Amino acid sequence: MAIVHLPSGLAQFTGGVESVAIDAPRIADMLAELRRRFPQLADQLDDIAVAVDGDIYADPGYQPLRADSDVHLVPRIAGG
Amino acid sequence: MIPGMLSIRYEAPATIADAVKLIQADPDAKILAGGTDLLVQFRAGVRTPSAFVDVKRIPDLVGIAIDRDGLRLGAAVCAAAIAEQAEVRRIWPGLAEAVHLIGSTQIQGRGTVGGNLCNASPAADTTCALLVNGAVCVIAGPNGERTVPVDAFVVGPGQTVLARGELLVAIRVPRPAPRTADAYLRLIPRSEMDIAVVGAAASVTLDAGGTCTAVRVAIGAVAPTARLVPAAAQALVGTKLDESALGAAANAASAAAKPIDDKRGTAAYRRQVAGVLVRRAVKIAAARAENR
Amino acid sequence: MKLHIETTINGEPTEFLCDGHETLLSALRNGLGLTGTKEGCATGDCGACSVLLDGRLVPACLVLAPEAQGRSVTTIEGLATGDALHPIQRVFLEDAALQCGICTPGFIIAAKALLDANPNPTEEQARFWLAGNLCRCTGYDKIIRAVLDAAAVMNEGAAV
Amino acid sequence: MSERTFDVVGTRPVRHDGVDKVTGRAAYGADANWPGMLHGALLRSPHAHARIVSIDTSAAEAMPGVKAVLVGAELPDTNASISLGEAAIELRDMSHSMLARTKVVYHGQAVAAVAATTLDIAKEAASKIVVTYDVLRPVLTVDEALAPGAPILHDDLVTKGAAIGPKTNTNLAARYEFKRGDLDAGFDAADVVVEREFRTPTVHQGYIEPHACIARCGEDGRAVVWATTQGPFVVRDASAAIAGLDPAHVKVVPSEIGGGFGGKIVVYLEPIALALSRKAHRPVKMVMTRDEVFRATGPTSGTKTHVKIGAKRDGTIVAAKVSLWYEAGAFRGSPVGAGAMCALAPYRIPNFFIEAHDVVVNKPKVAAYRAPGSPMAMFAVESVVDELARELKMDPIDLRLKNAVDEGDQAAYGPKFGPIGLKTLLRAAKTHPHWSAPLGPNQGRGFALGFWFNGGMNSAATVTLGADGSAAVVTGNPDIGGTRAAQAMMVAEELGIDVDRVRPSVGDTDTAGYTDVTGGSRVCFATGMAVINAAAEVREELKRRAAKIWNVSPDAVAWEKGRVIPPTGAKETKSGADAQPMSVAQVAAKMTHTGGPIVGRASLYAPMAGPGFGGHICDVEVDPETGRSRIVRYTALQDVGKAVHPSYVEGQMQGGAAQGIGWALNEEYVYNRDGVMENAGFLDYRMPVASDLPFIDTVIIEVANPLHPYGVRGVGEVPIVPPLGAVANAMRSATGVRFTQLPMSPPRVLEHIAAREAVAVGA
Repeated sequence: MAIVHLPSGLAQFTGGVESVAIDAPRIADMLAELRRRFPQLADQLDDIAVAVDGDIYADPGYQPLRADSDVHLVPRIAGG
Repeated sequence: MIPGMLSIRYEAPATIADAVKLIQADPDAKILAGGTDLLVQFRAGVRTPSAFVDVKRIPDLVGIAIDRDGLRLGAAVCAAAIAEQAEVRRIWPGLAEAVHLIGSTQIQGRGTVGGNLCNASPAADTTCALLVNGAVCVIAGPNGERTVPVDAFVVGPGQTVLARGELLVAIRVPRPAPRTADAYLRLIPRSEMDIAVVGAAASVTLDAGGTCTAVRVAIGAVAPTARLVPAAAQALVGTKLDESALGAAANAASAAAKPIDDKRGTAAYRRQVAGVLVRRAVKIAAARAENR
Repeated sequence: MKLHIETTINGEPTEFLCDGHETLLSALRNGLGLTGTKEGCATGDCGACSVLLDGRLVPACLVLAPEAQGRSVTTIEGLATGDALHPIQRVFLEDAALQCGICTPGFIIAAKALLDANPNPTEEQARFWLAGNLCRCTGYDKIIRAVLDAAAVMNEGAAV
Repeated sequence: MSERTFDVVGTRPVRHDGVDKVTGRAAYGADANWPGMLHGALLRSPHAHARIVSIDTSAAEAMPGVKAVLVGAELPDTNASISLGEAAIELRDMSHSMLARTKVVYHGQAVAAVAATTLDIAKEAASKIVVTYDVLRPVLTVDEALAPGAPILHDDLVTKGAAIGPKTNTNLAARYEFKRGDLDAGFDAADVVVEREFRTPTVHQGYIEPHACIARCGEDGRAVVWATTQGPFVVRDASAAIAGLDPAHVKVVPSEIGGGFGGKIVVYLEPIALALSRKAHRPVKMVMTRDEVFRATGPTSGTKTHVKIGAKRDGTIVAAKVSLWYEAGAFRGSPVGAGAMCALAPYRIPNFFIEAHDVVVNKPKVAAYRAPGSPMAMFAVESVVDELARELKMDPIDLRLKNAVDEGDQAAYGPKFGPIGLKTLLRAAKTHPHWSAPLGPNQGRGFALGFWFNGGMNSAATVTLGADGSAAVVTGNPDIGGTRAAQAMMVAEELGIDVDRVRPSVGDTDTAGYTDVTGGSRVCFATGMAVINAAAEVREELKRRAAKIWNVSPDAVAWEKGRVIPPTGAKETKSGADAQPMSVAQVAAKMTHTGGPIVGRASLYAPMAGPGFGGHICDVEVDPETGRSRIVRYTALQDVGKAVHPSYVEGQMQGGAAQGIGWALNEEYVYNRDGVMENAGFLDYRMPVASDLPFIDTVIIEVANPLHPYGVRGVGEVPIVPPLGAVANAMRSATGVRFTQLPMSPPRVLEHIAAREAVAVGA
């Protein structure tokens, strides 16, 4: 299962949970599962970027996750 | 012409008399020399004249002449044209430095000493150098010509003694006495392009033994107008310009400074640096005088 | 009331109509379609509108259009001759002395004025002469190198 | 891939758009004029914070020559947001910032627009519009904005993220946290702790070309927009939404662009020009003055940062606490999140806590500016690391080497690093002659690091072969600094043809595939990959065409340096002689008889490009009597992955360094108490001029990025990050003063030198 790490600031929306193991084939499935498990977190996920095994996706979508993927939710970044 | 549409006349008189007629008839007409201040103020909506009176077609205003008495600068001669004169650089190096510091190369191609004086900015680079050289303004008007020393010409920020119908036609700079030389320094944050935060000029006369027999010191951008600092001069006359004398002159300059806080610098900073620059300018002028 | 101005631009006798308060920059860009001269600030602080007026470097934004009456104006459009770029233009390309290019015409005109007045400028002389031309892309490094290289190229040409 | 040898990549050809730019022929935003064109002008707010009571436009409408007047109430209100690829644009905020509705929240915010037959008439008319304001007190700093009882900019603002305390009736737009390990235990274990608070001013991108556009909207709602922009597709989508048009009916044609640095990603004029054109049924041209650019377009955040770092005697950093407060300007969305992620990126730190605050103030909404958010955070961290080195009596580069991250380390912002050039860079800096060169009197030397992520995202490219074997490549990225040349080089590299026979061009939003903005240092990386893939597709098609000519299987055809090679035994159809290798031109000449035009297309979404690190060495000389400082020597080192056109890579490094030096020494927005900017012009904003700088030496380090076929990383943004710290650290060594507030302008420097001497005398 992919390990999903949340920014510590979002722990208040997950009852203190800072990382969760999620079995999801794609980023979108993983986010959907997060929304399901932590409804309060939903709004915070609208403008977030997702790092999968080191590659940061500013527009997370249907990119595949590996069973052992290391996933980090991070703020979006605007480049100049 | 479309109603409501902005329209400003452009006049290019060929003689001083015609220019005087124009500005006497219409007080809202503005003399256009280099335009580096006037056109910027116009664009910013600070001034909307009824007419631009371009005086650069008047031969008297665009001439540079050096004779036995000294230098005659037409009021509309651009800075670059002055700086190109080797004789000016040799005889009045400080004045040449000040002229050369007016803005960028491009601005040098437009900006004039006359305009610099008439715009009457406290920070005008040339004013300090003209003050220490005892320069005199030649003014033409309805009642003919009159002359006013530079230190009486500027009466306040943006204000001069020019009356309705009068214009500045030339600046006369007397030849320096033997073993006399000038210098001008200014402080700007960058190396170019800025308005002086502090300016300082000095003209120093030495005797054969290196004692200072006469000196003029002026500071700019630290008071409503650039001004001479007699107290600084007194601290230097009769000395060999040793450190204590220079220190006293610097303190006198700082004391004479009545600066304000603004976007370009704090009052405290200006007061302190005025002294520093006066000390340095006097040293440079003295070294030049020593070689004359 | 429009003024009728007769002048010479890039060697060509030229006529145009303008308002009394119109700038030479506006007349060149809008009236005559010579848009190589750029407007970056309209206050004489960026050099993008540099032109030569009777051979003297000036900011076209601080020259009134009617002042051009009977005078001669050189703009960036007037530098290349026939098929040949001016050496300064050529060296700017070879030295990659431009990035976005908006300041480039002003720099090239200002550099021409420099090399006309001083064929062998030092780095310091070049930097101070060009201090009125702002560039935000290059850090000036390749521009200054190009101006010094152009001086060398032009002196060679002159020597031959 | 790092072993790959190149024929074209790494050379320095003359850029394809060069001649147009040195002859003045290239058309920038303000250089176009359309038949029947009107001129637009804006009326801007004289107040930084006020309610709009009423707007009376009758006098303006009555003026001869006025064809249209527009106020905010006429624009639709949308709550949509469009993805910028990188950060979402809140269209409602953008629309209100562009043309105020019921409230003005910064000085210079537009409140009404006019289109007239001449610019003079438009300006005159705008000045005749009467607006009644109910003036409110402005807040201009994060401290003022977060103070109890501070005036609130937006009644409907709700704090996002990890807020502490109330989330409404506040100017705190967002708060983020990152932590790892046990902070207190970390600091307990530290032998040396350094703690400082820093401030940086609001600064502007300072591009020389003001914003400009022409918009034409027909009676049927179909529109064309000509604009100087980093993102034509952003202009299309944002303009259509804000002006209330169907994006399907809007085409955006990008002009040449005169600098942007992030500031031309945001849309300011185009929707207004569109709305005016729709009313007047004529094209409307709008060009900003420099004054408007400073007052009403995106600067970057003024900031307050607090940094505390602890280390062992041997230099091992064991704990760090970083608190960031960034001004967003008048609407939410400062780059504080990125600042938080960059702050500690170069270092391996077991215990840290980072908190980031996004705060609205009565200043123009910030826009992206080159590595948005990173320079301010890293200025603070790199200053503290420099102090740490002094406390530990360690060489500052050695201290950084000891703690530098490497491949496989987990970044402070989360993911693990792939191959990165940080340690290579630090070693190169340590051995660079500059680092050990002697210093003169009143001179000091400083070093600092910079980090940026580098963007990826959406890119598309088309490569079309001509019957003469030349190629045209089209992408949707406006060329802000030589990217067309780089793209042509990539096509030449892939097809083995002369780079002079490749024609690179920037398409409009109808002719180019959807492409994200020219920004985030992504063009050479992401769009470059699309170009390489499209050219590779052409190459494969050439092999298929040759196979037809030789009547062999495509798999049997080989490719070698721009030539198709026949398999042994293949014969010429006509002569029956052994088939000979054919050049691209020879195959292209037969396209009509082998299946028609040869076109390669590629599109992709790339994840972020792989981190970029830079390190700068700076020497300053300070006049102790006036506080004036001068940069006397400067060296910029950077891991760029692979330099496609080294001249333009060096140019990015030098230009970024110069912008950072300006930020460090003189640039700042000077506001009065009423929130009015007092230095809105190049004369007093004081960007570096040619005589302020020395030649800027560059050291290009190439640690290949595995995410790109050539190993390219982003280049453009990293180099603006190190200078703030490098200059401050050099000033520290020259004066003995640790400057914690930018800019280090002469008055501030002299004041601190005097204060330090006073202490010294007292001691």
